[in-house]
Amino acid sequence: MSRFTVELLVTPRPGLLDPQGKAIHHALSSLGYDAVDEVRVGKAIYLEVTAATPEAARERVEEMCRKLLANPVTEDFRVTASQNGGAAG
Amino acid sequence: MSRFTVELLVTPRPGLLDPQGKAIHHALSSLGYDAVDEVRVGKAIYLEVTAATPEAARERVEEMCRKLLANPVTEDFRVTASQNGGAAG
Amino acid sequence: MMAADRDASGYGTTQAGGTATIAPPEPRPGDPPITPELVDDHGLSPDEFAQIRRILGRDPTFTELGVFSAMWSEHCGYKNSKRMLRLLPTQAPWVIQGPGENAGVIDVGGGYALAFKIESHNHPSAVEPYQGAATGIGGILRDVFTMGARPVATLNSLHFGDLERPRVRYLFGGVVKGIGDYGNCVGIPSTGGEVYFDRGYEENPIVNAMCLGLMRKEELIRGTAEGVGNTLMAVGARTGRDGIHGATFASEELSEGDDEASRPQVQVGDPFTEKLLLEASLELIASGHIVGIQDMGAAGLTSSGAEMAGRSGTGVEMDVALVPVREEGMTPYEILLSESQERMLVVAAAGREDAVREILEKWELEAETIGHVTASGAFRVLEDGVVVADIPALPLTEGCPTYERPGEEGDEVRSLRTMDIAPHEEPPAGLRDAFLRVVGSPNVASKQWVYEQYDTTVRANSIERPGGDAGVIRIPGTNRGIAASTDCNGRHTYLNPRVGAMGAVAEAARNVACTGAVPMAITNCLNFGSPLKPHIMHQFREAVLGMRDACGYLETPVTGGNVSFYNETDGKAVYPTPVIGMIGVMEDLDTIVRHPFQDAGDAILLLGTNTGELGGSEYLYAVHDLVAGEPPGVDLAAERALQRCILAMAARRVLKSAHDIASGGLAATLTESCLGRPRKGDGVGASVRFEDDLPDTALLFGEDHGRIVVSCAPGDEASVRGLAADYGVPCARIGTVTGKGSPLRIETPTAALQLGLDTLRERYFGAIPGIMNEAG
Amino acid sequence: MNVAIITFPGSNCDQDCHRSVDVAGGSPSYVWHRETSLGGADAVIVPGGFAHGDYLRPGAIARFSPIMDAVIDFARGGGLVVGICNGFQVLCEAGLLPGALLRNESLRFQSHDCRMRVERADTVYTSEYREGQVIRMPLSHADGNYYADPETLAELEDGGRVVFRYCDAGGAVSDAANPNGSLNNIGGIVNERGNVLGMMPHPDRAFDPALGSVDGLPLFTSLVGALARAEVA
Ligand SMILES: Nc1ncnc2c1ncn2[C@@H]1O[C@H](COP(=O)(O)OP(=O)(O)O)[C@@H](O)[C@H]1O
Ligand SMILES: [Mg+2]
Repeated sequence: MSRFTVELLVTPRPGLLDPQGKAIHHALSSLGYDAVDEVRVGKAIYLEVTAATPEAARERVEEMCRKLLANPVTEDFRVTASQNGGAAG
Repeated sequence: MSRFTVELLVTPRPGLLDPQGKAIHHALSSLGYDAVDEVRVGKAIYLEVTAATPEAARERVEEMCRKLLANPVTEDFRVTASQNGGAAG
Repeated sequence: MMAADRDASGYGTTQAGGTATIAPPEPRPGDPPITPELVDDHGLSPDEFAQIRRILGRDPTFTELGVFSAMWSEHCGYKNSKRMLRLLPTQAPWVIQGPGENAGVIDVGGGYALAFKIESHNHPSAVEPYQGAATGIGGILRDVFTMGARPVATLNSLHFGDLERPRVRYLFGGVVKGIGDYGNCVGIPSTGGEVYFDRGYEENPIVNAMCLGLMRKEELIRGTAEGVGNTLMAVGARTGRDGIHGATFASEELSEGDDEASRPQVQVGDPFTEKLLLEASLELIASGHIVGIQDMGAAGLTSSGAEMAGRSGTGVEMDVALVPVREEGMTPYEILLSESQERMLVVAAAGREDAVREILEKWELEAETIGHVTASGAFRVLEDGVVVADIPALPLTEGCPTYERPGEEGDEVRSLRTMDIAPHEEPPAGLRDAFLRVVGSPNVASKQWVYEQYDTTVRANSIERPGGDAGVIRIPGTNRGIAASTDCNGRHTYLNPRVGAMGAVAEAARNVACTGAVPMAITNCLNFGSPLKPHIMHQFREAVLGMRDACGYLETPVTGGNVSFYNETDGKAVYPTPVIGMIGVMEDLDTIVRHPFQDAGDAILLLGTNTGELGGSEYLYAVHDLVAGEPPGVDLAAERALQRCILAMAARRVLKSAHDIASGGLAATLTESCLGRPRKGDGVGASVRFEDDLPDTALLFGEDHGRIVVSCAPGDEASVRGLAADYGVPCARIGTVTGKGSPLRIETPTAALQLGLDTLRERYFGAIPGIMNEAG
Repeated sequence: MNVAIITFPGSNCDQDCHRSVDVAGGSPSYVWHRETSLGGADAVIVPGGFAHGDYLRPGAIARFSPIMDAVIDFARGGGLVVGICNGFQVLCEAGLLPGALLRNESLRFQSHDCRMRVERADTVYTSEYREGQVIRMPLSHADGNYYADPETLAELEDGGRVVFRYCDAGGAVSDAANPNGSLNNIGGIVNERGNVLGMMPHPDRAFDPALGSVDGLPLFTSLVGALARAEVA
């Protein structure tokens, strides 16, 4: 068994209003950053998981996602696992 | 000029208490997910940026980060750019 | 005579100032053909479709079918409720605006008018609790500020299934957070509400939000499109594909496995944009640049446009290509029916468009001219200049067919109602155990966990915050107050809808009166199952009749409300839940009365009579897991006398406390008066003794209406008794406040209980946090 | 004694601050966030609310409003600046006060009365309180969990710059009395020079007995008094 850092990215489903993204986009425009066309905001969740393989770790987290970590009604998610850290933090 | 999707991950600085991560960890444990040792929660921000090169797009977003998108007192960030999408959502 | 009966003869001809006759719209390329299946999918019956054809004199286009379907849905058209609702009393000298507008309005004195309204967001909250509840608050705020009133308070009435179930905790947690995050960001204090948990709401939570707004009387504005040639402007957020057919969705039963299909119907709230809209709208109204304004709520641009035209007898013409959209390739059908949040339709006076835009720019909001007011009497929609819908406005808004469906009491409820509950008067583990279970049941226990997630003090006018009988808000700059309460004990209305609804009105009025405010008017939210079922129709009719009687007798007319049908999952309906939102006015805030006991030595008196009615009580539910029996009866004459009496006592300032008796009976009321407020001191003990010849459980846990527990300084006891006698209200001294550190002692002819305040505190304040924290 | 109250589009305690200053005998006026000048104000209050919606981080976007340059200059010149609730968050983001306000430990929005001990009665903002006095007023926020790195925290403590600390009714500073997880139960701090104050609870909702507390009023009378003395001097 090894320890993996699993990165889970949860993003608002397309078509839904994303007020956070909208507000950030607006703020960036008024700061003069015109090159930005769109902003969407989601969550980045880092989990330290003990598992046999990275695939096993990833699968485990996908299961947690469906159960708890993402809201299927409003969010999509994507999971990647790597050994020995990899989290931004 | 092309359009790039820049992925920006903003995470709580190490050492900082992360109540959201703690709460998720607790919830996962009570669902029986014992293999999880630690959880940290940050933000995933996707920006559609028009720039000459991916590096230029990335640099631009790094500047936005230092200015607005991340709080240096409490957050670290990491930026990656890719052409033609790449956002989870 | 109904508008639809007038047919469409005036339509299409050129009228003064109107445009020339326009050829009927051609089917738009790509639109599906109008088939019986498509009509059925739109929730329209063959007869209704025939009527649409009569109104138009031809087949509708796909766009028009969508428009009719939304406007003639239950949600917008009130087709199964309108006839019953006409029975409700709606008038009083202080009513400025009765039902039919975005919100009702009453005169609250001192030159002020109060706009108020309650709305349901049950279906969206069942699918996505956080956003469903948040957007519910958003909608009700808009209904109030589009009347020209500044929102000053919100309340919420929530009914969920059993809190022991994880799904229920998820819904409850999400709904409370959604209400909080939205209202807090806009900066409107929450002053009260109610929360119930009962199996009757397992799959279908009831989420009703109420808003109160204040204005000077002359600031009232109505949602009309007046003045031919005036300009229609779309203001606020852009239109997306979210919530298309939300209105129809809210009118259909949820079924298992519907999740996937209902996904696109989730709308996301943006409270910051709402705050901007609020400020901008009030500024626009004050500026005189606009003649009408309306929220694009259910059925979006369709209902706002058609209703504004319908109310003023004009017509509107708009081009969907001019509407700012969030997504590409949206069809007229989608733009007309989108329920994207935080949008308004504004009618600007011709020539003032730039002035309007300037105000909106200050608030960083978009405003686009999308059309104008016509004299045609038609709701006419173009796409890039091509007509895609052309419908006479009045038949569209007023011509929705209405039905009076047969009703009959269900067998199941009849057997529960008539069940002999006497065998359950004996508590299995003793009286003390039953007492602690009742005050620790989530229904009776403190809702602190809920209301502490709501900003209750913003704007510094909250004179009485949640936690007492009714919240009280000061009218800024005056010494006048507005009290408000929402009430509906769904168990009572389930067992006997007529008596239960009367009880809801009586309790709401009593709650308000206990603070010293005069009950003035109500708004209501009628949450029921499918009206197509006779036993549901029976519940609906009976509830309306009970409300009619109580509102008439207590002189609290109905100024508006909302009907939410089809609260069912797989054929199982919620308890009939007619939520009452009561408004009261206090002329002098110094006369306010609160519920906690105060000083050792104060006399405790009971106003009203103990009758020991355990039917539908929390005791039966919490201790025997039973919903049965006749709910407590309502003696309207006695209720009215009691309320006048308590108001007189408040005005004379002879009371130290007053607290009404409802869920959990005397046990709950005495516990609450002893414990006082959370985080504020340690409460005081009391010693009470009853002489009633009733079984102990019936005495302590009976939920008989018409009772209030008051306390007063010993020197005022004679005045209190004297006033009670003047109003013919039974009044008995039942005990004494014993002060800090002492317990609650209760004696009956056959029992004696002593309950330490620490124990009571833990049960009462700890119940809901305990369940929510432990289970996560 | 003109006190400028900065109004962002999402401010919602601007009127409460206005009334508090008024009751305390000062002359309040509103300054819209898009202005670039404080119009000769003698002091500044940055009120509570959700300045620009605050979806990214409370105060992050507000810090770039045009008026903030004037506020920063004013503070750097020794002018009196108070940030309450969201105003505190804005001042931290703007670098006028150290540290940051994180999500409450409960992860919930919290709205209820809290008690604080007055740690310093010798600042311009607290001269009308007694040192050690226990005061009660509403708090109402989702992000009030004060954080600073260990060195900054030590500087604050060593410099006596913690002005208010969450406590119980008896004045004891304990975990149980800490509503949001703030380090060292910090409820309010001043900058090194003592002219900039930030606090999470709402003195602007506690200026009238009818509201349940008048414990916020001395903050405003202290401020107005300090301005009056400065005028005389
Ligand atoms: N959802 C809620 N939101 C705000 N306040 C609430 C809510 N639920 C209950 N409260 C408050 O808690 C107190 C007790 O409510 P409730 O149990 O319904 O009492 P009562 O039986 O006197 O109506 C009231 O002040 C009420 O306003
Ligand atoms: Mg109630």
